[in-house]
Amino acid sequence: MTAAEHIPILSVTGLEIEFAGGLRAVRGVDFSVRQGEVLGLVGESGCGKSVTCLSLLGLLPANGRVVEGSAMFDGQDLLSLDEKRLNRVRGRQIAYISQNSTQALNPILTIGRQIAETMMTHQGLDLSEARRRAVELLDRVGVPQPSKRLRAFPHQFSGGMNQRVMIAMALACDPAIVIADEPTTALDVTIQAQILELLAEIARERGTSVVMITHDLGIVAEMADRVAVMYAGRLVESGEVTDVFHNPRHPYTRGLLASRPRIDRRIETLTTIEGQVPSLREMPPGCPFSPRCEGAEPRCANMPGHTELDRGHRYACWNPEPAA
Amino acid sequence: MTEGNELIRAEGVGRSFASRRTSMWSATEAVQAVVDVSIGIRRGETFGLVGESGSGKSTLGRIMLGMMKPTQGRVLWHGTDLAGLDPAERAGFRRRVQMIFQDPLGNLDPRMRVLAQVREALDIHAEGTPEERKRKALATLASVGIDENLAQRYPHQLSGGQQQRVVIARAIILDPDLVICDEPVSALDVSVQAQVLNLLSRLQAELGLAYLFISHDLAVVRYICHRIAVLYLGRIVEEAETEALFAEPRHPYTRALIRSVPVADPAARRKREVLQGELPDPGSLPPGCAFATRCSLATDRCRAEAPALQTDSDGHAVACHLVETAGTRA
Amino acid sequence: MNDLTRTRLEPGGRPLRRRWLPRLGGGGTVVVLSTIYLLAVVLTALFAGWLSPYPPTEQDLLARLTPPVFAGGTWAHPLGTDTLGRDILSRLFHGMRVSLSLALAGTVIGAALGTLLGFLAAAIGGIFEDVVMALVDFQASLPFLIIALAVLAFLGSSLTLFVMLMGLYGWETYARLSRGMVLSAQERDHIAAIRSLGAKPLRVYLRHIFPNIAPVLIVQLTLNFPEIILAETSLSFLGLGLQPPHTSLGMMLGDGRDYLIVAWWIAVLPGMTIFLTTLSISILGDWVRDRLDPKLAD
Amino acid sequence: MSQHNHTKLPLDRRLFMGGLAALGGATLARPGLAQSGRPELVIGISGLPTSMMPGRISNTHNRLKMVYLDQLIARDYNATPEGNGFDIVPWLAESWSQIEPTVWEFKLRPGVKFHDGTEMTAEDVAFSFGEGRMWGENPSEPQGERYFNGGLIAGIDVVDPLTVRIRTNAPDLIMPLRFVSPVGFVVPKAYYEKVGPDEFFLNPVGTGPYKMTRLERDTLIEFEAFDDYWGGKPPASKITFRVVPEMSSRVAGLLSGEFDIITDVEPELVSTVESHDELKVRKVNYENQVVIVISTLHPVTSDKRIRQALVHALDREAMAKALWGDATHVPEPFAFEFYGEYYDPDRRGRKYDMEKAKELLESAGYNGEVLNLRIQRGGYPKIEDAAQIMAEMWKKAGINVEIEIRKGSALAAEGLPDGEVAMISWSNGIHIPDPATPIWATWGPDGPRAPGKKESSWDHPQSFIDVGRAFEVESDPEKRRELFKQLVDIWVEETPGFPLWMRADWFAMKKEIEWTPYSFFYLDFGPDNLSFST
Amino acid sequence: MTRYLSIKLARALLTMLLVVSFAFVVLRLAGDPVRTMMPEDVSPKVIEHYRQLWGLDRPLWEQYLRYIGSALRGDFGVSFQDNRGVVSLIAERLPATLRLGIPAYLLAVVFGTTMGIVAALRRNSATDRGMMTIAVFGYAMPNFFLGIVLILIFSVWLRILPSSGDTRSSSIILPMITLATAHAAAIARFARSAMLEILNEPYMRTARAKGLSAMVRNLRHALPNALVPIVTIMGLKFGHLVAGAIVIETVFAWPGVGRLLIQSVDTRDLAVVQALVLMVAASMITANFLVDVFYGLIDPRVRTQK
Repeated sequence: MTAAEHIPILSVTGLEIEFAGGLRAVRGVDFSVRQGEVLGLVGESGCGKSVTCLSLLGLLPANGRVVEGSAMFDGQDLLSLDEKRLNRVRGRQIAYISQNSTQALNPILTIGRQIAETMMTHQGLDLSEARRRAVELLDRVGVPQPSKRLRAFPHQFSGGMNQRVMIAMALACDPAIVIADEPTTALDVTIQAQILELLAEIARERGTSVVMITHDLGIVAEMADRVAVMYAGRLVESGEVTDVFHNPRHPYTRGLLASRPRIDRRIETLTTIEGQVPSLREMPPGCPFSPRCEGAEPRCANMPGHTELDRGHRYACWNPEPAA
Repeated sequence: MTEGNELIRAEGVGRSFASRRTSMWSATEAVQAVVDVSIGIRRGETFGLVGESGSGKSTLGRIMLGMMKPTQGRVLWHGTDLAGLDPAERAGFRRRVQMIFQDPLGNLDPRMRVLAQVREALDIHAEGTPEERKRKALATLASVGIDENLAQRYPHQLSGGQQQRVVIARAIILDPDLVICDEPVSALDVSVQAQVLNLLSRLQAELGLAYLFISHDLAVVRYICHRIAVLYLGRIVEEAETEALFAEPRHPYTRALIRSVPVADPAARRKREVLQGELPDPGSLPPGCAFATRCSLATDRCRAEAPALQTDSDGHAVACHLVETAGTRA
Repeated sequence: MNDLTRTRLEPGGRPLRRRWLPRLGGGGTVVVLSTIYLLAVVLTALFAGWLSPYPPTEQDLLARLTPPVFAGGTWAHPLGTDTLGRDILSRLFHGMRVSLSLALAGTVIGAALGTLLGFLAAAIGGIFEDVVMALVDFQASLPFLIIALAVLAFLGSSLTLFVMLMGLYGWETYARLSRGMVLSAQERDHIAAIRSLGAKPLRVYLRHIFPNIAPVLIVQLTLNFPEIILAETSLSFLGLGLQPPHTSLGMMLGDGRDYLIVAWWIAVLPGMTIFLTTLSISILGDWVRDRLDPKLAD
Repeated sequence: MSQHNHTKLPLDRRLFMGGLAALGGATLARPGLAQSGRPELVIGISGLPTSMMPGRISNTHNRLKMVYLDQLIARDYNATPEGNGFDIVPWLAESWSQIEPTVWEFKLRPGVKFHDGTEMTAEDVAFSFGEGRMWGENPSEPQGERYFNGGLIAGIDVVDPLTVRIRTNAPDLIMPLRFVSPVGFVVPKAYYEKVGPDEFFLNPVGTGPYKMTRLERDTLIEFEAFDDYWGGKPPASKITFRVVPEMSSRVAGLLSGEFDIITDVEPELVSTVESHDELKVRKVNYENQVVIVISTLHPVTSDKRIRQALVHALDREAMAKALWGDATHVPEPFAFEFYGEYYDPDRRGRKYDMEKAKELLESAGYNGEVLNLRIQRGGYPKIEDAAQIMAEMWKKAGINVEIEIRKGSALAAEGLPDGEVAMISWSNGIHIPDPATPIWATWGPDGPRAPGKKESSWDHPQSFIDVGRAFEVESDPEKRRELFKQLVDIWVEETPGFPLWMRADWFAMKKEIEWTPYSFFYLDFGPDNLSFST
Repeated sequence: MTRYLSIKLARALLTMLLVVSFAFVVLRLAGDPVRTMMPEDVSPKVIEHYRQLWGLDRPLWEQYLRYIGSALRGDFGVSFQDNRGVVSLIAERLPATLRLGIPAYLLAVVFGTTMGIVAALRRNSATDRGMMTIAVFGYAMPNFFLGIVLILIFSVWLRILPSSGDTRSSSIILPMITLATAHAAAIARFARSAMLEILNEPYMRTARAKGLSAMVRNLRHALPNALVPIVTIMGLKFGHLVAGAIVIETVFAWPGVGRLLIQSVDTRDLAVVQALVLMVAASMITANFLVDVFYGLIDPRVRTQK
């Protein structure tokens, strides 16, 4: 990796998100995205990974709000932008791909229209020019007969095809960052492979950074350059993918890796993390993982700070796993 | 294959669907969801049924459960055709075969306490006194890790893993021989998946259960199943003992499937062999091999003539014109 | 939407929501006021006989068209009298009783009939289902008032017929709703699970499907009930409802119409009562709906 | 009655006054009433007929008849300020005489024109009262039989264009009065036959002061002045009757100036209208009694003691007083002052007597059986109130009466002949100033309550028929009076009904309108009865 | 789309047939209309004459077939009241109903949808609460009572507006407001919830994420989707035009078909009632059909169906 790639283009610090009723969904999250890299944001459901990304684009649901923190991008704090200025970032500099593409596309507008309108909004293209570009994009994302499909509607496409359309839409204005929120969760494995491949290829080709939100460690391992692991609203470990996967220091990361059966080898007995993820209402003081952690100690009742190792490998644990 | 100790056997089972008539005006279109499938499950074994959406694996599960009648072929329970069971035998079959579905919450009645739901199986079969039923239900729940406190809750007050444990408790309370598990862990978080998989293994060991394990997740299937059949568009394309299948996948589809799954190890990063194209419309399949439209190796023969499932001496069966190796029985 | 933004899903994909604030302006106060008013109406209707200062048909021909106390009348008739010198307050009490009972009977009959047909249509299917749905289409294509007019005027008005007619109001909505929901409930996993345990259909429908679709039916009830009150009062107003000496609010309003100029209270007081009653039920209904029907929640 | 035959004076007076009124109307027209020239009148009315049937006896039909039609012989209503004069005067007939005991001859007024421009002749008169229209196999206006029927009339002969003779089967004392009845109007033969009855009813042609120009069913009927009217120029250029069923709406419309005249104002509203300086109210007492018919066919009321008890249990005076104040009274049975020499001031009907009522009930063995009282909604003013008052009064006597309200008079009478109905509301118009009506014409065997009729309610005792037949052909007034007395005695004894009150009505109008409502329902806007003051 | 429409059309026709049968049977059960309309002292032979004249002496099935046959030819018989053709009678009254109903309908649609959509876009704001409060009031207000209150205030007390009939241009104001109120309230409530539902759809978040302005999002993305349910209720309300007019026309003595219906019912004028019932049903069924066509136009999921 070149030096240029190490310059973060987005850095999020001290992000705190609260939902109605004073529920803190995200607490003290810091991470950065570097140019051209794929950052994997992993965690189980409810860990706050989607909310974190939505907050960057001002897309939190009505009952949620950012209480603290900043997200510096292109010299401005995304979290303090008003709707109008945010609209200049959305879709143009930071694009968003959601899961379940079929529902995320407007059922009564043609595919072509939906791709073209981003370019018309941000790049001032007229309809015919935007259409022409849309054909190119559809062709690029592997939609067969793109000029014909321009006039199709989302319900006429399969989930995989719609996800390709979403990708085309996201890439329309050549954004610096694409946030992909579980882009393949609803898809079959063979299609998932196609989509991931496509995304990686295009990002590489254009130097786009990708924030890949997923619960699937396999996807992270295969796609991401760096990974951030979240648990119950906190970032517990982050770093280069090889560091985190081969040398996990946080017991949660380790447990997560061990509890997943592998396709490439036979496993006799899976290691499990006992217990349940605590609900936001019953969050323990200090480290949220402590109730399930075998190495928990009294001091875990205070939230540990982040310990930083080589190559930006960080973890938040009083009693880390030994280095491999 | 020794059919003597098989609990249940599907013989040439097929099922075509007419999309449900919404009124007398709407059309009926037949779609072949399952085509000529034969599988047998032995006592105490876990039989995996793998495939992507549209592969007919859930339909096959429901047919085996006796909840859906096959349009072709038959299902044999201890050698007796399900269709021919008298009411008493049928009730017996109902008790001996249970099912676990994918979405644990959807699997439970949202307006009933979980204890009542687990007990209901006993209520239906009018087993023992109400007090005994309650005691047995609590005991069963305890055996899957749900304490009495949780047992008094409503499903939505439990976590996903706990819900699935309740579902499992309900499935095993009647001491079944076979449990059909339709994607039992795919809705669960990774850390919880492992708990449930281990629970299923433990129960199998303790109770001598057989599982028909339906899943799209090859890693999970590899972990838990003894024998696996791979389905594509309602047809078995390959069937083998688990390790044989993963060691030497013979059908191009099986191979692609296995290689599509990302591995959680950056060191194992490999060039993925991406399967091109999407599922063809099952309503208008070409005459030949169903997989031919996406198979990079397909020949003219593949497109013209459907391959038969051929089993070799190790019990490794595959339906592909390109895999006609020596020692394969005709 | 994998985290907090996802609301818990009921089977069938409906988010369960708990809302504690009603939508209407003024928040909880309005709901509380509506509840108090409705309670008062129900109690009044129940104990109309005790609460009324006079029998509702008792005439005082020397005290015709007495204004209410606040318009210059006396406490002998707090809300004044009508053209026959009957006490309006007593008649309001009895009118409420009649109107509410009719609406209640109509709602219950309509809901029971519609739900039953909907269940049977979904459960039996085939020709039966087609017939039920054709009837539903038919009912939906003729406004209730038209059917009621035709039937009442041509077959004459009797209490039984009138109640049965009220029962026809809105049955098709229940039938359509329950059929649709039963069909989708039948597809649900937990129903399949119960079946696979060997449960008989009756148990499945009554113990599992019905309780689960009941909230939607209750929401429909809250919509239906005020509409039936309006339908009943409209018919009575048009003179097609009950016959004297029965009293219903719509009849009182219709009778008072001719004396608007000299005795507005005869028409306005029952009118206000109908209005406040339907308003309170609507407000309360909205509130119930917010809690039960996620489709209308924010 | 024949003493009126040669009274020509009233006619001349009327013509003279009509001319004056027409002149007055032309010159005194006020801008408040009309745009220019003769004023237009807009009248808010409680109901209108669906079609104009000159031979239909109903209050809504009767109201309009004088607007577009003329009778052969008229009653001089506006000879008195109350509008209840009862002398009969020549109208389309200039004179008449009984030239033989069974032949009446009528001399017609020359130069009378129908609205279609044709001149009225004896042919038209013969047609108007002849077979096919008034009686016969399928008469086009079947109610004509009440006054002109085949049993009575032997033939109608046209002697010359202005002379017509009517031959009767027996001497008929009251022939001229028959033309004063609501079926005594003349229609044009040629036009009537050409278009047929149905079309005629929708587009009627008469000789009256106004011709009908527009009929929108249940909405409005418009008339325009017929300037060739034989009696002079009609004082209004146009008259529009608009249906406003609600009393409060009619009053509101009058107050806001939409209407010039409104009908059917009830007493409660009179003072409200009168409090406005620009408005006035005219009260009129109709020769019409509202009655309750008690069916002798109903299983319970077939017992005459029960019928009698029903009347004794009611304090009708108190009820009439409560509902109408002093505006009207409860009539004694068939004792009407305008019967003239036949008026019996000492006649008394059954009175409020609770004891007697209870005795009668007991002797009849009445045991709380439900008696139904059918009321026609909006049929007669305050009839619904009255029904409820009566029900309460009956309740006090232990009689269980249930009110059934029906819309439309026919529906109210449904099932009456089959004994399904105990009582219904009705009214008896006293169409001609002679005791023949209503007791014989209306209650007799040709009337609607008689056996065999579709609204039959009374199986007459033979004595009633016998006396009635004698009364019908009796020409000696003294004997006739005696027979009439006997008829009434039988009626009172049998009690097939009882009167509630004489109808009273109030018209409210703009002050400048000089117009007199008549003591029967006809609304006369002709030259003699309408003018405008400043 | 063709298939979709032909199914809808077939259902509409079947429903219409049911309505025709209902109108015929129920109304025919009611007894002999000739007795009802004849004067009180008519003799039985006259009644028999008219029964034959109107074919009422024939067997029921024959009357039914004749009825359908002549209805197909556009002949709905004559009114027993005055022997006028029913079609011309209705044609005379329909304009008044439409003159009242269409402006009231448009008023209701414009106000209702605007209020509902604005309330949804400003959800939980004071505007939202205010509008929904108005809507609940309008919805709960019995229209006959509202009409009477308006008459009391504007005609009786203030004397600025006519209370009844169709006599001058201002006559329409009170009945129109009365008729429009309830419909507007219902449409507003419905439109709000329809719009809210759309605003919660995932594709609306996609639209925001694309950086589209609120205007574009609401107008191009949300509104057309919300129109689908809104048009349903608009169709329903259109079909209710005549039914809703019954009460209003009675209260305001408006000379339309609603009043004609009431009067014909009062006098058991069979042919008129039958024809009006059919007309109302036909208008409802047509409105529903048009709504289905509109779905086809606006919703590609329907349009592209085979």
